[in-house]
Amino acid sequence: MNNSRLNWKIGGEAGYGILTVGEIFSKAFVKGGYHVVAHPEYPSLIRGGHNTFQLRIDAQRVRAPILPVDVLVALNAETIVMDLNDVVPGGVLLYDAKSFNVAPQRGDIALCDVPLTKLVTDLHLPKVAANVAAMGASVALIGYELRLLNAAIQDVFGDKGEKIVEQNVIAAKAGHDYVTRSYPEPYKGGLRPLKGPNRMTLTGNDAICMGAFKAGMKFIAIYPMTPTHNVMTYIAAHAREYGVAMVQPEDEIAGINMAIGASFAGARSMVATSGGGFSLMVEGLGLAGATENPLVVVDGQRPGPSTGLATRTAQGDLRFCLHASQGDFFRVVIAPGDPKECFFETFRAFNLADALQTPVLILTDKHLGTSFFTSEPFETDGLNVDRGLLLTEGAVPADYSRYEATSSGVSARTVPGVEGGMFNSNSDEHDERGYFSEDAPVVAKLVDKRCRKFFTAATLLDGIKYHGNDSSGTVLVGWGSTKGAILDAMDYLRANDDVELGFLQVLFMSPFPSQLVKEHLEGRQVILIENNRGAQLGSLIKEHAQIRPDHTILRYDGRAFNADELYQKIKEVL
Amino acid sequence: MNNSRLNWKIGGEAGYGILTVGEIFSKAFVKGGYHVVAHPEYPSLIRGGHNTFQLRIDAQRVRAPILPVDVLVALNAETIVMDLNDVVPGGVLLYDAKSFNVAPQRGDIALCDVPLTKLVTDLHLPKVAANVAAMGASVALIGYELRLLNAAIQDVFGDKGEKIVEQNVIAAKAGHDYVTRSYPEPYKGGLRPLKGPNRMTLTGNDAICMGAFKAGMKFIAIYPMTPTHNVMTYIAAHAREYGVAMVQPEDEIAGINMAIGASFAGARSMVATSGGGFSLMVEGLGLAGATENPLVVVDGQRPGPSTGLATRTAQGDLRFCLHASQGDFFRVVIAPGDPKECFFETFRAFNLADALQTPVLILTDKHLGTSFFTSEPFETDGLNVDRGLLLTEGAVPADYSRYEATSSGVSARTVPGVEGGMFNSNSDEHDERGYFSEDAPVVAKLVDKRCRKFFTAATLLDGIKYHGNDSSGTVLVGWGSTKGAILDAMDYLRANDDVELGFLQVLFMSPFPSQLVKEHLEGRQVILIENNRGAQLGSLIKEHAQIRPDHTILRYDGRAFNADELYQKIKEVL
Amino acid sequence: MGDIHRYDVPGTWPTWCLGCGNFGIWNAMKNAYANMDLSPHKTAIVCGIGCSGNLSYWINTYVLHSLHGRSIPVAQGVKLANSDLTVIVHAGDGDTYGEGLGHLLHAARRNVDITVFVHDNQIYGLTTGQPSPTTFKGTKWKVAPEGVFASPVTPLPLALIAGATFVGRGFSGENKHLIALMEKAIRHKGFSLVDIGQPCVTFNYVNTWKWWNDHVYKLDETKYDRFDYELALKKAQEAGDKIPIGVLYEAEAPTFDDAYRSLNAEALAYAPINDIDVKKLMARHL
Amino acid sequence: MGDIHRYDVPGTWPTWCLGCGNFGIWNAMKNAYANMDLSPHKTAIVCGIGCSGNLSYWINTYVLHSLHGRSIPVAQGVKLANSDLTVIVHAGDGDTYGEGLGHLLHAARRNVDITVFVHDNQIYGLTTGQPSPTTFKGTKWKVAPEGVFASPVTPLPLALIAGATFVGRGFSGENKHLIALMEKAIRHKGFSLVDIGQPCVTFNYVNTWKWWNDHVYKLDETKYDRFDYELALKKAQEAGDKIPIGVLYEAEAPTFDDAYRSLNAEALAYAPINDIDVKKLMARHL
Ligand SMILES: Cc1ncc(C[n+]2csc(CCOP(=O)(O)OP(=O)(O)O)c2C)c(N)n1
Ligand SMILES: Cc1ncc(C[n+]2csc(CCOP(=O)(O)OP(=O)(O)O)c2C)c(N)n1
Ligand code: SF4
Ligand code: SF4
Ligand SMILES: [Mg+2]
Ligand SMILES: [Mg+2]
Repeated sequence: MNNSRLNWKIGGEAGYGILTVGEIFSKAFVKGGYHVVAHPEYPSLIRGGHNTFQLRIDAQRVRAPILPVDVLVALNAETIVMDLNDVVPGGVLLYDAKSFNVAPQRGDIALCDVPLTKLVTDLHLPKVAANVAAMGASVALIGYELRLLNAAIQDVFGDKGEKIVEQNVIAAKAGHDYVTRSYPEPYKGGLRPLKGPNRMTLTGNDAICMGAFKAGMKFIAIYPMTPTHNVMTYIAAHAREYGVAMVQPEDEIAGINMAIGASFAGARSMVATSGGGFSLMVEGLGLAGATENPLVVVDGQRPGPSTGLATRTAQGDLRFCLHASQGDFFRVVIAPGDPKECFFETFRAFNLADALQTPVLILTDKHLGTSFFTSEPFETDGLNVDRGLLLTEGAVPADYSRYEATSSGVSARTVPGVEGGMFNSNSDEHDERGYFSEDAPVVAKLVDKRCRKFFTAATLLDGIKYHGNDSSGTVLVGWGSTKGAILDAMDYLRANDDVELGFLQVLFMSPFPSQLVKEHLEGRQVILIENNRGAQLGSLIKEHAQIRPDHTILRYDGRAFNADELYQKIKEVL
Repeated sequence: MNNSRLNWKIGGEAGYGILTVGEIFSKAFVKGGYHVVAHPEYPSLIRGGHNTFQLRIDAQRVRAPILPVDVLVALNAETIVMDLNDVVPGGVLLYDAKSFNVAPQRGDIALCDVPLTKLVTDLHLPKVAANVAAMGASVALIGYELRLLNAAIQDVFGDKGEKIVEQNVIAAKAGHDYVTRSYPEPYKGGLRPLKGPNRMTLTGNDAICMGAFKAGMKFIAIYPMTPTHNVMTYIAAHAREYGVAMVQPEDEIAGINMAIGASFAGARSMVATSGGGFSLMVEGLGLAGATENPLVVVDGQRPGPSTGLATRTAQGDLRFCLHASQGDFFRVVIAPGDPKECFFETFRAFNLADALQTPVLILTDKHLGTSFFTSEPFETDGLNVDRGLLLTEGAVPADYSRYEATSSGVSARTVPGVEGGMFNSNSDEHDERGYFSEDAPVVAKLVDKRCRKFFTAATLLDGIKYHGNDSSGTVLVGWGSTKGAILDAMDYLRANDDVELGFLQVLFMSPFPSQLVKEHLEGRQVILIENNRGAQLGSLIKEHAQIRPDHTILRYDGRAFNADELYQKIKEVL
Repeated sequence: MGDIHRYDVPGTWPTWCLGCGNFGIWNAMKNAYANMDLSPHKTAIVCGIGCSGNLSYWINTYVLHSLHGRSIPVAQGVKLANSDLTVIVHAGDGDTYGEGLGHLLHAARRNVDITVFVHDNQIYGLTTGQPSPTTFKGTKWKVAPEGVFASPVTPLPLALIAGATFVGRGFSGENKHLIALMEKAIRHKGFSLVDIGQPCVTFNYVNTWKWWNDHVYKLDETKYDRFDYELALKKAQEAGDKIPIGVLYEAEAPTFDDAYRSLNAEALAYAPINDIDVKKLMARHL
Repeated sequence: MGDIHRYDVPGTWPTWCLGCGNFGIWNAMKNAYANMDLSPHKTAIVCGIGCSGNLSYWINTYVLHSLHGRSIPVAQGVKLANSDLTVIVHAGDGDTYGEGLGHLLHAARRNVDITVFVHDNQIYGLTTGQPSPTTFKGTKWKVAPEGVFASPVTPLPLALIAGATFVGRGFSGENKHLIALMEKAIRHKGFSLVDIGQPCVTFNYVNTWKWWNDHVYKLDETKYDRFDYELALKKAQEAGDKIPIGVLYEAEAPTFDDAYRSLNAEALAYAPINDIDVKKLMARHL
C-alpha cells in the first residue's frame, strides 16, 4: 500500500539555504501532483539561529501545517535538541551521525544515518551541498522519484546557470543512492507521483505581487521590512518586464507620500510594509483619505508591540489598520486568507481604490505572506481594470468641481496634464472645488461626502465567505491567514468525527459586513479563532453585530495554528 | 431689576488681539463674581481672517457657550456681515459706524455707534487700542464697573510695564465715558458685580500644564501644533521656575522618542500634540508599550482627516488613540471634560504611567484646550506623587528581572545610574530579564504579562462619572469636552421643562468601564452626544456593553455644541 | 512671454499679513511661470503646511496641498509617475529643514528633477511664531525665553554636500532677481533648491525687511563661476554680515526620474493597463 | 584600566555571521570602556534595529533597544534627563543615514553630549541585503537589478556642516586604532559621530574586508590638525581610492544638555517631585 501524505521537516543553521531547500523540495512534490503547505521558521538573525522548513505533502487539498512530522532531517545538532519531539512514533530521523555529537534520545523512531558531508566533499562539492544531498536522501527514503527533484532543482537554480544545476543534481543523486543502498525499504511503503493538474507553488506575497502587476500598478515604494521583504524582491525581479517603478525610499514616511504623489499624478500606486513601518505611514494614510487619492497599502503583520518578533506571525494589527489616523474617514480593509484571495483581492483593491478614491488596505501576515501553498493557476480572463470616475483630456466639464458632493460620495477626478481639470488636492478642509473652507455647513457637507463612500462600498461587496455546513449549530469565525488551518480542521472533524461545521470567513473588515455576519452567527454557537491576544475580530463582531462569541481560541506566541492543534482545540469546546 | 447674565461677542480682523481682549474681558467679570465661558473662533490664518471671541457671563455656574448674543461688538465690517444674525431681538450692536461702510440690516436691535478709532487716535494712542476702547464702551453699555476692567487690564498687561497698562486704561475710559454720555441707559438694567468666591479663569490646556507641573513632570517635548501651541507657551513661561526641560524637537517622531529616553532615564516625561503629530508618534507609542516605559501623551483633537481644520474643534481621534500602533498592548486613555478634570487627571496620568509602566493618553480638543472657563482653585493638598515600582540604589534584589511576569503585569523598574539594576529595555520580544527571546512559551508569557495591566488598571479606576438624576428613564452619554454643554443643557431642561435627566460621562476610554456603563445604560433610553461623525464612543458602548444608543446627536462641522442648541436637540428626541 | 493672469484664481486674494514676504515670492513665481509660458495644467505644485504652503491657493494649476514636512516625497512621486510635468515644491523653513530635513537631502542625492522653493522666514509662521531650524542661536522667543540653544541649519551647504545639482538663494525683496532665479531653477534638469529670504513681519523681529536689505548682496554672474563646486561650498557657508543671493551652484548629472523613465516609453501615468498578461508570471510557479 | 569582563553578559555570545565586522566593533568598544573604566550602571547604550543594534545584547549595561532610525532622539532624551550618564548610540547605516538622517543632523546642531557609533556596512544587514544610503551608486543588488540610482550619503561632511563637534571614522579591522578613537569620542564633551567601516561578509560583496583594507589609511595625529574645520571638511569629503580613518575634527562648544542642566542643580531624573507647589500658578489665574 502506498502512502498518500507525508510531513517532512528540515532544520539547520541560518544562512545555509534552508529556505531554498524547502522551496525546491516543495516543488518536487507539486510536480508530482501533490498539494503542499510549507513554512519556514527562523529567528530575526542572519546566522547562528535555528532555522527550519516544514513541508506537509498530501494527495488531498491541504492548507495549513500540522504536527507531528514523519521525517525530520537534521543538518545540525540544534535540530535534534529542539525538534526531535515533533517526530511521530515510528517516524524517521535522517541525519549525519558523524557530523555532530548529540545522540538522538528517542527509541521509538527509526534512525537513518547518512554521511551527507562526506558524500558531497568526496565529490568535491561545497559543504553546503549537503542540504541538497539531504533532499536526495529524503526522496529515496520516502520512495519518491529523483527526476522530480531534479526538475525542481532546474526550476529554482536554472537562472544561475547549468553548472550550478548540475552540481546540485549530482549532490541529490549522491544522497539518493546512499539511502537506496543502505535503507532499501521506503518509509510507509513510499509516496508515488500522482496524475494531478499542473499547480503553482507560491507564497501569499507572490500572489499579491502578481495581482498588483495584473491590476496595472505602476509605482511602488517599499522600505525593507520583514515579512514584506519578499514583495520587494519579487517586484524588483519583474519591474522592467512590467514597466513598474519600484523605489526604495529613505523611510516609510517618504514611501507613502511618494505613492500618494504618484497616484495624484495618475499612476496606480502601492506601498507594502509591516506594522512598524505602517505606524510611520499613518499620517500619509490620512492625507490620502482627505485628498481622496487612491492608494493600496499592504500591511504584512508580525507580532508586536513595537519591533516584537520580526520573523514570526500574528494578526495583531486589525484594529490599528481600521482606525489609523485622526478624524473620521472611510477606508477599505481586506484580509485575504490564501494565495488565491491574495491575487484576486489585490487586483480588486486597485479597482476599489480608484472606484472609491480612498486608501485600500490589504492585511496579510508572515504566515500567509511567506509560506508556500499550492494553487491552481488563477483565471485572469474576466478581470477588468476599472479606473472609476477618472476624467481624461476633453471630458472635463466647464464647471468642474473635483470634490462635488455626489450621492455616492465619489466625485470625478482629473490628473495633472489634463487641460481644464486643475484643482487643489487639499489636506486642509475645503469646498467642492478644493479651495480651503472653514464654513460650518461646507465642512459638514464634505465630511458627509467622504463618509458616504462607506455605503457605496458596501453595495459593491459581500464582505464574507461562508464555508461548509449551512445549518450546523456551531459556526467557526475567523479572518485572514487562519483560513487554511480552519478549513483543514473542519476536514479532520468531518473525517474523524463525522462533524460537519460551518465557517464564516470575514474577508472585508471595512466596510464591515455587519448584516451578513449577524445573519450567519445569530442563534448559533460561535467559536472565534484568531492569531492575536486581543480577539480583535471578536471586538468587531460585538460592535457591529452585537454578538459575543461563545468560545475564543487564540494563539499569540508568534506561531500560526497547526491544523491538527486547532482541530483538537475546537473539539475541546464543541 | 438687574440682569444676572449676558452673552457678549466681539469680532474683528485676525492679528488685532481679539484673543487678548477676550481674556481681559473675561477676567473683568470673573473678578466681579461671575462665571464665564469664553471661546475664540478663528481660521487657520494669521491675518485677514475673521476672528471672534464670544463670552458668556452668568451669576450661576455655566460651562458652555450659547447663542444668541446680547451684545455684539463689531470691529470690522465682516463681523456685521457674518455675525449680526446671532444677536437676540432687542440686543445691541456696538460699532464704529464711520469706520466701515456696511449698514447693519436689523430693525429689531439697538445700535450703539461709538467712534472707537477717533476716540483713541484723538488721545494719540495706537489704532489697535480701539479694541480696548470697545471694552470700556461695553462695560458702560452693560452697566458694569470700569474698575474691574482696569484690574483685568493690570493682570494681563502688568508684565509689559506700567506704561502699557496706563495707555490701555485710558483707552478703556474713553470708550466707557463716551457711552455713558451718549447711551446712559444700561442694557437690561445693568450687570452689577456680585460677592462671589475668588475663581480662576483658565483654559483646559492651562490646567493640564498645572497638573503636569504638580505631578513633577521634568521633561516635555513639543513640536508646535494647534491646539496645543498654548501648552508650549505656558510651559515655556514657567520652565525655569519649575526646573523643567522643554525641548522643541525637529519633528514629533523625535519628540516622543526623546520623551521615552527621558522616561527610561527616570524623569517623568510627556509630549503634547494634535492628531497629525500624534500620527507620527504612533511607532514611538508602541515602543513605550513594549519596553514598559511610562509616558504621558496629550492629544488635542481638531477636525480631521489630515490637516483638516487647524483651529477648530472635534472629537474624532478616540478610536485612533485606542488602537494606535501594531500588536496588542495596554494603554490608558483619559478624556477630561473640564479644566478641573484636566488638572486632576493629568496629575493622575503621571501616577498611572508610573504605576502601570505604559503610555497614558490624555484626549482633549481645541474647545476644551483653548476656551476659557471659570473654576475654583484646585485643592492640591491630598495629591501624592506615586512612582510605582521604582527601585532605587540599594533596593535592587540580586536576581533582579526587569520584566518579571508578576500577577499584576507590573514589574519593578530600575533606571540608569542604579547599581546592579542593568537591563535591556527591549523593543524586540524578550524574556523576563529583557534578553531577546523567540521561544513560543516565553513570548506568550510576556504578551500576557503586559496585557494583565488592563485588569490592574481597572481595579485602580472607576472610569465614569454620573451626573444628575439617578433614575431618569432617559440618560445622556458623552465624553470629554461636551461635558459642559451637556450639563448646561440639563440645567435648561430642569429650569424650563422640569425634566431631570441623568448624564453618564465616560472619563476613561481605556480601560473601558464596561460594567459600569452597562449598569447605567441598560433598560433606559440612551442619547449619545459626540463632537464627531463616527459616533466613536457609541461604537465602544456597542462593543463593550452591547448597548445601542436610541438617539445620536452628533456635530462635526468643526464647532463645539452650544448649550442651547444641544438643549433643543435633546428635546427633539425626548 | 505668457500671460501672468493665466495663473490667477478668480475671486481670491492672499490672506497673508500686510507686508509679508510671501507676496513677493508669489509675484515672482507667477512672473517666472509667465516668462516660461508654463501651461498651468502641465505644472504641479506640491506644498507643505504653513503660511508658505498657502500660496497654492492663489495659483491656478494642479496642486497637492500635502503635509507639514512631506512635500518633497510627494513631489518626487508626482515626477516619477509623470516625468512630463513640471513639478515644483513651495514649503516653509520649518517644513523643509525641520520635519522634512531627511527628505530634502535624500531627494538631493537622488537628483530627482524637481524644484524646491523654500520660503525661509526663519520662524514658524502659521503656528504663530516659534523658532524654526533656521532661527539664529541665542535669540529669545515666547516659547524660548532662555534663547534658542541650537545652531541653525544651513540648508545650502547641506544640499551641496548631499548632491543637489542646482543650489540658489533669493530674497523676496529683490523681485526681478528672484524671477530670473526661479526661472533658472525650474529650467534646470535635476534637483534644485532655492532658499528664499522672506521676512515674516508679524513674528520674526530679528530678520526684518531692513535686516535682509542690509545683509544680502547679489553674486556677480559675470564673475562668479557657478559650476565650481568648491567655490559654491564656500559661498554657501557665507553667513554673518553678507549673504550672497543668486545661483550658487549648477551641475549636469543624470536624474533619478530619467533612470526610471527608461523603463517605459511613455510616462507611467499614461501606460496602458487594461490587459496586462500575468500568465508568464504564473508559469514560473508551475 | 578596568576589567573588560565587567561588560560581559554571562552565558551569551553574539549571533553575528562568522567574520562579520561587528565583532571587531564589539571588541573595541568593550576595550574602550575598560580603558576608561566606565561604570556599567552609569552608562546607557541606545541602539537601533539592525545587526548593529544587536550588539546591545552582549554588553552588560543599561540599554534601550529602540526603533529603527530613532536611537539618536532616544539618546538625547536620556542625556537631557540625566546628564550624569555616559550616553552612547550604536546603530546601522540604514538606521542613521536613511530613516534617521534628519535626527542625526539636528542632534549635531544642538551639540548634545552623546556619542554615536555607526556600524557602516553599506548595506541593510538584518533585512538580508538591500542597498543602504551609503551603498555605492551603480552597484547591483537583488532588489536593485538595474543598479542603485542615487549617490551615497556622505555622513561625515554632512555632520560637519550641521555642527558636530567631534567627527571621526574608524574601521573594524584596525582594532587598536578603533579602541583609541572610541575613547576619544566618548571623552569628547559634545556631539560625536564616528562612522565605522564594518564589512558585512554575508551581503555586501563590494565593500569586503579586502576592499576596506585596500582603501583605509590612518590620519597622522602628529601632523593632521584636527581643530582645523576647513581641513576637516576637505578630509571628510575624501572618498575614492583612499579613505582616512581617525579623528577628523574636534572643537569645544557649549552643549545643549548643559544649557538645560543650568535650570537645575541636580540631574532632572533626581529632582525631588514629592511636594511641588502650584498655588503660585493658580494665583496668576485669579
Ligand atoms: C505633523 C505636523 N506637525 C505640526 C503641524 C503644525 N504646523 C502647521 S504650520 C507649522 C509651521 C510652519 O512653519 P514653516 O514651515 O516655517 O512655514 P511658515 O508658516 O513659516 O511659512 C506647523 C508646525 C502640522 N500641520 N503637522
Ligand atoms: C520602521 C522600520 N522599518 C523597517 C524595519 C526593518 N528593518 C530592520 S533592520 C533594518 C535595516 C538595517 O540596516 P542597518 O541600519 O544598516 O543595520 P545593519 O543590519 O546593516 O546593521 C530594517 C530596514 C524596522 N525594524 N522598522
Ligand atoms: S505670520 Fe509671517 S509669514 Fe505668516 S503671513 Fe504673517 S507675515 Fe507672512
Ligand atoms: S548579515 Fe552582515 S552585518 Fe549582519 S551579522 Fe551577518 S555579516 Fe554581520
Ligand atoms: Mg517659516
Ligand atoms: Mg547596515
